[in-house]
Amino acid sequence: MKLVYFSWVRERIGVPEEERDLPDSIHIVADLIEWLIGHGENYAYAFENAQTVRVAIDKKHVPHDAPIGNAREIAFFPPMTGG
Amino acid sequence: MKLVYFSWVRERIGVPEEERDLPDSIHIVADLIEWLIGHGENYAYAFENAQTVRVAIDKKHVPHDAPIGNAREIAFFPPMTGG
Amino acid sequence: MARIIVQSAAFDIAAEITRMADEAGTDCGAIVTFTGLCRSEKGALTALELEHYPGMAEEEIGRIAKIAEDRWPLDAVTIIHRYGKITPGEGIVLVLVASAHRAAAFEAAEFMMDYLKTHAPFWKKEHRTDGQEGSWVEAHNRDDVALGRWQD
Amino acid sequence: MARIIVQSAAFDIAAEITRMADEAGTDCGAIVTFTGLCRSEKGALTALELEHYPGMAEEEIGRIAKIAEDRWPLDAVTIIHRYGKITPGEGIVLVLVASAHRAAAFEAAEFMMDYLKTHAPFWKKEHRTDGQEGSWVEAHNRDDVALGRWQD
Repeated sequence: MKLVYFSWVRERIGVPEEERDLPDSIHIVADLIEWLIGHGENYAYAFENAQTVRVAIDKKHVPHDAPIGNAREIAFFPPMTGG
Repeated sequence: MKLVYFSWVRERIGVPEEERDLPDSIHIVADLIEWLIGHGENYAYAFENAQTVRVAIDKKHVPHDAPIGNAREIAFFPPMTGG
Repeated sequence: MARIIVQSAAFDIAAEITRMADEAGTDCGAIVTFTGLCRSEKGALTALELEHYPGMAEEEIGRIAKIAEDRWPLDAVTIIHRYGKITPGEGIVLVLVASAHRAAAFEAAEFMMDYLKTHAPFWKKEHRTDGQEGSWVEAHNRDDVALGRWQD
Repeated sequence: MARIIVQSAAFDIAAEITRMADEAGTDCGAIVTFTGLCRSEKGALTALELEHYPGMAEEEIGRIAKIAEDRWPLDAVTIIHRYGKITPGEGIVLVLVASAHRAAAFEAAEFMMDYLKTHAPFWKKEHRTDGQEGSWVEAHNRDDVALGRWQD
């Protein structure tokens, strides 16, 4: 699974993207965030206010309770400031 | 007094502008329109629906009951279609 | 102070935007432009001929710009209105508004256009492709309705 | 079909207006443009650096344009959004809308800007004149409020 990070989520985690093998216990986005937080302080810092972090599965916005299914790419980022 | 006409008011009256000496009996715009209508069919045609004709005194919009006072120039024209 | 121009020549939108960006400086966040174009009315028209009231046209447009500048926080306003013969696809009117805030820029531009439609002393005569005498474009009731939105 | 471009290079507003006028043809009565500019924040900033999510940025902008095209009678839509380092006074985003009707053009342009602010995957980092580490521009609650206006 390809995970990508943007803006201060990227800065806190320390890498723009990574490949991860996800355990079968991960069903929804919130499970993945919980699992990542267990991988180090950088992840804990990035997700310290997890509810503010936005998520996209295969480049489409999804809520935190969205099923991961056969996603190829999951992105985490702060609220957008386009325009 | 300088009278100026635009658009179909001008076409119906037949001249773009003219000088007129107004009698003392003319106090407000409506008096002037009434007086002009007496000057020929072209004026009667231009003011056949007098309430639709807009008026400006010295280049400022005024209602038909506006006093003429010391006006130098009075303009008559259809509703504007600017923009 | 708004930049108000009444002219028969075509206008240069790019030059006006550049000029406005320079004038508004580096704390202007938004520039909204409106360009009103001559329509062919599905091929029925060869041109519109705009008659205007010289002097009053500039005054009225300036008055409209002043109302907008008093109502919204604007950094710059430009209005250019053409007169004379204008062919389909050509610009008739150009409104530019610069502001730190996008909502103010949008609202002020739309407000000024609604006012210009009903208050600027211009009249449009149609020139028809079929050679018949064209008629004067009538004022639309919908333009008065549009204007009504801005009354408090 | 909207013209959607995500690029680091500056955009050419005049060329885009000309292109749109040509595309929209001679029955388009109105072109509204919105240009969002980088602000210096009273001299505090040397630049904004825009990070974006390649692929998703184009998709989201395309989706926003599609919603507008379904909602208003539009003749043409162009959205250009830049990424990378942008200095005060430079354009960040350009939205153009052509329509036979001015109200539709204004509303669609404002709608798309409100959506871009809150839905386009871009993030802005400040570069400060005082040399200190700049912060990421935070999303504004007022932008969510602005967006709320468009819900039925």
